[in-house]
Amino acid sequence: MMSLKFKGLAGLMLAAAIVGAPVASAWAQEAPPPAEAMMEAPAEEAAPIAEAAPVEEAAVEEEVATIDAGDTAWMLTSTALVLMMTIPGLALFYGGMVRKKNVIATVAQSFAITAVMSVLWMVVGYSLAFSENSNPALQPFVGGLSNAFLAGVAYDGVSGTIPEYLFVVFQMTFFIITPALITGAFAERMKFSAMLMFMVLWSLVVYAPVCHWIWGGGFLSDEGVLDFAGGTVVHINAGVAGLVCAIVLGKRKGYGVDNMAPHNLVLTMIGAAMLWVGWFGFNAGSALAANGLAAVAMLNTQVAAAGAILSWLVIEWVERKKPGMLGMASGAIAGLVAITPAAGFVSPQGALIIGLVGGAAAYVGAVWLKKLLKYDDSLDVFGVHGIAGIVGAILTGVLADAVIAGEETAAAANAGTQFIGVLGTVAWSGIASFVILMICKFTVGLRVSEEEEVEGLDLSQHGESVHS
Amino acid sequence: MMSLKFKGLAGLMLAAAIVGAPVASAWAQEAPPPAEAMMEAPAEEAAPIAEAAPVEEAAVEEEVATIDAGDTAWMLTSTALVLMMTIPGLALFYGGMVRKKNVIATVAQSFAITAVMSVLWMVVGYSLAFSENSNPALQPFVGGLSNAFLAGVAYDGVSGTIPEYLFVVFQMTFFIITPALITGAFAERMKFSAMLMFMVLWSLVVYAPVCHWIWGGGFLSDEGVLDFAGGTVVHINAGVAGLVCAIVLGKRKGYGVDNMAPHNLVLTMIGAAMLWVGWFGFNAGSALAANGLAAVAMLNTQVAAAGAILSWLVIEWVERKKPGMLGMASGAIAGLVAITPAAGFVSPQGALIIGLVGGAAAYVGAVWLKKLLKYDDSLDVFGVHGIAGIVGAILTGVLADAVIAGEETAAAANAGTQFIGVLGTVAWSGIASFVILMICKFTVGLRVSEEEEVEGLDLSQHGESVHS
Amino acid sequence: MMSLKFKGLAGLMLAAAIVGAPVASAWAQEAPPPAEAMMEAPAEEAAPIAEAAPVEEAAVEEEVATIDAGDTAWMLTSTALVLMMTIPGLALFYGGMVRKKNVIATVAQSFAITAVMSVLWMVVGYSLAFSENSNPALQPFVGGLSNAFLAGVAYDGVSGTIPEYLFVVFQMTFFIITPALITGAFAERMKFSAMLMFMVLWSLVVYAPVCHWIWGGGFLSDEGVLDFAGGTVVHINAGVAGLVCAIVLGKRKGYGVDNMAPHNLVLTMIGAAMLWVGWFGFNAGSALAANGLAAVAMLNTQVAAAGAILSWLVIEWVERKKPGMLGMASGAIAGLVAITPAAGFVSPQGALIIGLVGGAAAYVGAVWLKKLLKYDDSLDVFGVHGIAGIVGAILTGVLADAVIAGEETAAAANAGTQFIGVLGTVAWSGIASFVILMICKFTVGLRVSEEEEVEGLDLSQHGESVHS
Amino acid sequence: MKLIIAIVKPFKLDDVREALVSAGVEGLTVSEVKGYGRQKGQTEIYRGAEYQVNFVPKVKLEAVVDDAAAAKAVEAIKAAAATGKIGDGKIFVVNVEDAVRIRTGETGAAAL
Amino acid sequence: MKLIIAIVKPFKLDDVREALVSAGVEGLTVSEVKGYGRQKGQTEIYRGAEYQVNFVPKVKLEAVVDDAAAAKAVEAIKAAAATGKIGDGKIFVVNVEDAVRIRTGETGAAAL
Amino acid sequence: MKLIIAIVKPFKLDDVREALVSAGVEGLTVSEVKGYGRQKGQTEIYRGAEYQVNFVPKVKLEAVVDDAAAAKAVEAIKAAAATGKIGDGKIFVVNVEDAVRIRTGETGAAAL
Ligand SMILES: Nc1ncnc2c1ncn2[C@@H]1O[C@H](COP(=O)(O)OP(=O)(O)O)[C@@H](O)[C@H]1O
Ligand SMILES: Nc1ncnc2c1ncn2[C@@H]1O[C@H](COP(=O)(O)OP(=O)(O)O)[C@@H](O)[C@H]1O
Ligand SMILES: Nc1ncnc2c1ncn2[C@@H]1O[C@H](COP(=O)(O)OP(=O)(O)O)[C@@H](O)[C@H]1O
Repeated sequence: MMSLKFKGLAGLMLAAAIVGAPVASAWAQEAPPPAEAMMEAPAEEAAPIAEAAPVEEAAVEEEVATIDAGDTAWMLTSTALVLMMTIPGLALFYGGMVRKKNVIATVAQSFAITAVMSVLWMVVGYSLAFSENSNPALQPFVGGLSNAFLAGVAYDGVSGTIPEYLFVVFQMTFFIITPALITGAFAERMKFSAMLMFMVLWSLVVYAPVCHWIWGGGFLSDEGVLDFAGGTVVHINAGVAGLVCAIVLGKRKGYGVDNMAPHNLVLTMIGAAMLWVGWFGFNAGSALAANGLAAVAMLNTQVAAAGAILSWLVIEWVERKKPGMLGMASGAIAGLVAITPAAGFVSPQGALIIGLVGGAAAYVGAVWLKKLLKYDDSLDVFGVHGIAGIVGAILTGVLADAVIAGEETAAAANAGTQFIGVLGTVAWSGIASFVILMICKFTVGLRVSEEEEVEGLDLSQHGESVHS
Repeated sequence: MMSLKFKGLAGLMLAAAIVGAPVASAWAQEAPPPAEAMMEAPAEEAAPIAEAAPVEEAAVEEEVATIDAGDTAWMLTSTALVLMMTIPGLALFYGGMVRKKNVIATVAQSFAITAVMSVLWMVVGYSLAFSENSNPALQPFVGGLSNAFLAGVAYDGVSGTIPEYLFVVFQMTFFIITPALITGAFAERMKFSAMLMFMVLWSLVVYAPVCHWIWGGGFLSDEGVLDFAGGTVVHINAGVAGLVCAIVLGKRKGYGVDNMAPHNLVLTMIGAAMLWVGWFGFNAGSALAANGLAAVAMLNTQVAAAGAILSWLVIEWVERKKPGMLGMASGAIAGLVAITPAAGFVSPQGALIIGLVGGAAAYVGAVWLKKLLKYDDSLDVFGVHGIAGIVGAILTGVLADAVIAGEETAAAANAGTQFIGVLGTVAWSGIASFVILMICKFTVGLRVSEEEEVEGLDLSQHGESVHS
Repeated sequence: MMSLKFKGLAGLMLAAAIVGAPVASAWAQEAPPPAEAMMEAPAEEAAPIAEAAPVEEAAVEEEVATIDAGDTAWMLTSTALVLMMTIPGLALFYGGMVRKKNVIATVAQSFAITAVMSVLWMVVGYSLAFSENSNPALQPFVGGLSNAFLAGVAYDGVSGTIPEYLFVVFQMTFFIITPALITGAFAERMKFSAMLMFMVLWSLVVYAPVCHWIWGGGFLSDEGVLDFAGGTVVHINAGVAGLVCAIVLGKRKGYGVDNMAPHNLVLTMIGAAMLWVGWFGFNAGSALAANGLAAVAMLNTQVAAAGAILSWLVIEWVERKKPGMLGMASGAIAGLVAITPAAGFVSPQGALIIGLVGGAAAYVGAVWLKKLLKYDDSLDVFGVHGIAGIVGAILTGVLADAVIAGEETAAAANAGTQFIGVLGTVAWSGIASFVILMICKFTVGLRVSEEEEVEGLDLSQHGESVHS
Repeated sequence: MKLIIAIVKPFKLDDVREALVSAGVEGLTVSEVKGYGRQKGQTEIYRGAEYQVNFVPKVKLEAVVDDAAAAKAVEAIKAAAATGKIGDGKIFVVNVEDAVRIRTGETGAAAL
Repeated sequence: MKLIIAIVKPFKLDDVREALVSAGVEGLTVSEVKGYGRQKGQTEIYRGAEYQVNFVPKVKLEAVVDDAAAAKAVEAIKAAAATGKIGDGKIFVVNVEDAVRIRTGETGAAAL
Repeated sequence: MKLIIAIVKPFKLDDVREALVSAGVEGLTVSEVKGYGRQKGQTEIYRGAEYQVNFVPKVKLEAVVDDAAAAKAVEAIKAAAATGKIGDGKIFVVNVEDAVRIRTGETGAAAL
């Protein structure tokens, strides 16, 4: 057992070395400028977001950027809300859906990811996502290392109208939740050590670049791809990675035979509700200010979630005869995912449409598609986040509203451009996730033993169990 | 089974038709003005609230209304807090009090209501509550249809110092929680379909008008009835509807004989705590700004909740020999209800009195009165929300403080006027709830079958159960 | 049984008398000035905090103090967040760690404390902590009674840039959580009545003075002791009191023999997560404004929590072979405690160090030290809060950063001064807690009977139980 | 002495207990069990995946009674537990060789 | 009639049930139990405190069958529950004197 | 062989297990049960509504032992479970006709 775990740790270090090597060499080449010289840079880096999300007053273009207390208050709050989405929100949403013997292990994944990603974001993630790559050929694809360990991020730095440190920690919460979302796909069978290793690599190799493509001044933002709060960066990205994980890891032992009913939908309800409430921080927070844009984003978020629940409810009522709590929770998440890319671009009426369509699409994804293709995406990461994410991304192009998004943006928006964003993300997330899984497989191994799976991951991975 | 559910759906459609018919005709008559022409209107509509809740700086009276980022930040937060009150707050508060076989069904009610009400508010609820009725004879009683589907609510509209869309979504959360509160009265026995139908009708026929009476410029605000954050609109309203539901539906099978002990008071504790925290958004958010009024409302809320817990605790300790967790949770809610109408009108010292009295009154309502009158208000919606709401409403008239409420308002405030508000609400909510129940009874039917009740609503209504 | 409880109540009243007597006489002597004359005072009282926590713009020194809506918005939010830390956060964190038969009693303690402390803070706590003592010889040690019952705290009073009432309720949440933290030390064996009596006395005799020493203009602030958000005032203070309680009450029956495994780590996870999220209000809220200081405090909080989890995880993985959920939750709290005194004084890089060290130190405290010294600190209040608090306090002196803390403060900061703060708090909390325990012991008695302990506190103290 | 084992519907527990007490039975022990028989369990469907729950919740009562009292006890259970619907349950009678009351050390019928 | 008591590993429950049904057993009752035997329990460590969990989760099946069917039922359980690893469990056979179907009042083998 | 059924107070479980092991019993099976007898349950009151909890939590131990070892086992349980207070519980002894160890197929005393 001991040796097994050390194998795990060794794998982790290996992984660190793999990532670390290029990082270290890049670091050496880049000769990061002294901190003072960097002070302006972050404000510029943040600009692409500001462009993507037109704010009423173009605060970032003022000569002297200053902090607005109201905007700062809302972004502090939003950061807290998005953290709450992962812990305890997502942890419970997933924890309630597994069997009782795996509930601790399931919530532990979200918790561990929160810790690891927080540190990783500070160490190198933020820099890879948001810094300007000093190599112009690479800049469209990935940030540089100039902000590694938050070098060059100053206490008095300003990003838009909020402190730069606040932008760092707000974006950190996105860096946390995205890998945590993936864990639903391989629930009840992956080794804790392998999970950690996969997530460390994935977040740097997949999340950080994709984030850079769209929000860090990368090539997709140049293409005009719209993603207000992370429909593509977060949800499609995680959904596709989840699908690959589910296929590569294979089905749970007893899948289709054993009773794998969610053990406690009350936990799932709590989780869904906290995700919903937290999503206000996610979407309305992505306005990066407390203004009319944040307001419409919040209203849109609410309406879309509600609309998607109604879709799911009605379809389920007809097909399954009884509408269920799990269905409503799933619908809510589907609607929230679908509106994410659109929240600051469409009208509330448009949001309702996105919700209704997104909920129905996710139903198709989680119920019909999975049955058809016979993979075991345990908690439907692809079915819900992937499918609703894609639907939302496309509809953003169709429904972008001139009043909300601005005339220019709305005019330029179209399904085709959006599709490019989807395609690029699906391709990169799919391929890279597969490669990373292979690395993990041949170092620490992916799955727990059959015996451990039967015993449950709570005991086998963590030596703990629920006594009630 | 299938046919049963279709009966349910049919009933729902019928209900929609019933409501829809007058709505449609009204729509036709009103010929809503083009969106541009409406832009100013909402600010005016919001004015009655602003008057009822005197803010330090009369921002609304400035020539050009502008958005304040600080106020907006707080109202975004408040909206999130009030949503959290219903899900997961209220869902858990109630879910913990029922038997285990009904916990999923109980939380599902709050969740479903959240979805349905969100859409309904956008469709017609907001308009009925807050728009100006073009027919002056009706305006004292109900709003018009000019804002149906949020027509005429503009992206750059301003309500006080916050975006109009934000006012819409903040008030939406009140529209959600009020019907959800009622569900406690008929817990463990009502059909899910009947519940949905009842709530759709009730929210339009009862909530929207009563809201209009007090906050939408209706006749009760003209009377000078004070209701800072919804003691009358929300709590008395829901409490009375709950009482009617409890009586019309009749007792649970086995009431007084079977063990109906709350199955998990830890859930109830979580729910009570989240209601409490969320109530800061409810009460301090009703200042519609981040100012001194919000501050005193928050302090008052805290002190009243605490005072009511102490009241309940002491009475229970004496009467029942042991103070219980359920008692403290009940006391907290009672105090929060009692301070709701008063939060922005009384001093913290007054708030403490309201809390102490409100807690004791609710004890009398939930423990003594219910025993005496022998109705089965499962989770004491009337005993807690109704009684404490009435006590709070009256005491608001007595304790309104010149410093907080403003000299004029405080001078005008009196128990008699407050009593008119109570009376009007009790009468309308009582009668209309009864009629709506009858409609539901003779279309979809109100109660589940005896067998389904014994089996539990989780399985019979949703085909789901807690496996632990 | 009845008589037992009345003995409890009698004890409570006795306690009140004990405290009340000097209070009353002091009251008589002080002849509190009329409310109007007091209006300025609170702003001055708040100044020490403002000094300790350098804000970018020295708003408090402006001639006319005005309220900033943005700052107010954030402080309203922070207050809600810190309340959420205690209920449901801490209640669940602790509730999940006890045996199932004690879970209701455990959460009930946090809930009851919330109620009692809220009222007590208004009655006299705030005054003892933050008012100026009219006796200059006492002022370094404890506040006066001029603000008892919030006399002299005005609706239009301003504290820094926020309403004074808001400062009162924000600080109230600290007054609530500190005694609630102590309950973990004597979990599963203390009488509810004794617990209440102990907390009433402790909060007035220990918390209020220590708070005054550091934040109310007392002698430790004069010494230059740094405590940004309560590492000393809250965590060391509670940790030491917990240790004394654990020793005085003695071990739980069956300690070391019976299975006392945490009954539900999912609850503990929820609690830890809500503590974490709420801690943003605790630490970033202690900036008392929505500015760059709040931003860095939030980022520091996040990074330290994450770092401490990693420390604990790695040590546990090596020592115990498997990393556990309880370990990660414990690590998170340890990191949050450790960064609390430092949050607004150190850089994010410093925060990471504090987290890594704090997590490791708490592991030593909760796992090795407790084993070594053989006391039964049920839920490791001393091991986690005490030890990590001390480590954080000292490291604040070492790592204070000139850019964040201000040049002067950073230059003056040193481990020695910090150690004085630690020492003073340890001594006073230790001695006074012991004396108070003795008073409780010889009036109401401290422990439940053996039989009640075996039966569980849920039934014996509250007559309730979890039915699932 | 006889050990009477009765498997009945959960909501009948209190009725059966009262019936037994009326019939002179002074002690009994109850467990929550799951039954399989003619009465079939529910099917639960979650996101399209069907889980057949083969078992139905039941409670099992065990009471040891004097030989003489056995028939009366069986009758009492039968009367109290019957609803006439499938799944009402069974009663089994097993011989018991000895009984001891731990507190007093009494044995045989005196221990019951 | 015989009462067959089988204590088996929880994840074998469905296999054993199916085997019994194939062997003609029409009803059975299941309880969740904890077993102590050669197979030892887990040790859980929480913040350094070790809790030896002496018991292993098992399920207990109880089925009353006709004398004639007893041997076949025992065989069926044995075959379905065996993994060959320690902790597979036990089967005990106890004589049953009477059986009653509550719904109909049938007794003896007809009640099973 | 004899099946020894003991119903004891939950907190005595570990003591009884140790006593049985010392008495040479190598295996046993435990269930959580609710008991009704001279010891009365709690009354829980929620918002004025009283719920009489008629049952007291108990644990039931079942151990099958050799005929020869039965008396010793009963003695061991009696000694370990007694507190002298009402509700200490009972021990019942039932005859067992056969025993099988699933893993090996051993039968009779060898299977225990
Ligand atoms: N042969 C049996 N051995 C043990 N328990 C049985 C047996 N047959 C039935 N039972 C128990 O009795 C319950 C009711 O039996 P079932 O066949 O469903 O209905 P009925 O009692 O009306 O014939 C079952 O759920 C099971 O717990
Ligand atoms: N003498 C016994 N009486 C009652 N139950 C027993 C007895 N021996 C074993 N058991 C039950 O059988 C289970 C398996 O026994 P164990 O000794 O662990 O393995 P094996 O069956 O492989 O010999 C135990 O966990 C216990 O529940
Ligand atoms: N006749 C009986 N048959 C089955 N179980 C019994 C019987 N009498 C008592 N018990 C069990 O023994 C437990 C203790 O019995 P009780 O009468 O309360 O106390 P005591 O054992 O001290 O006489 C009961 O809770 C019940 O579980």
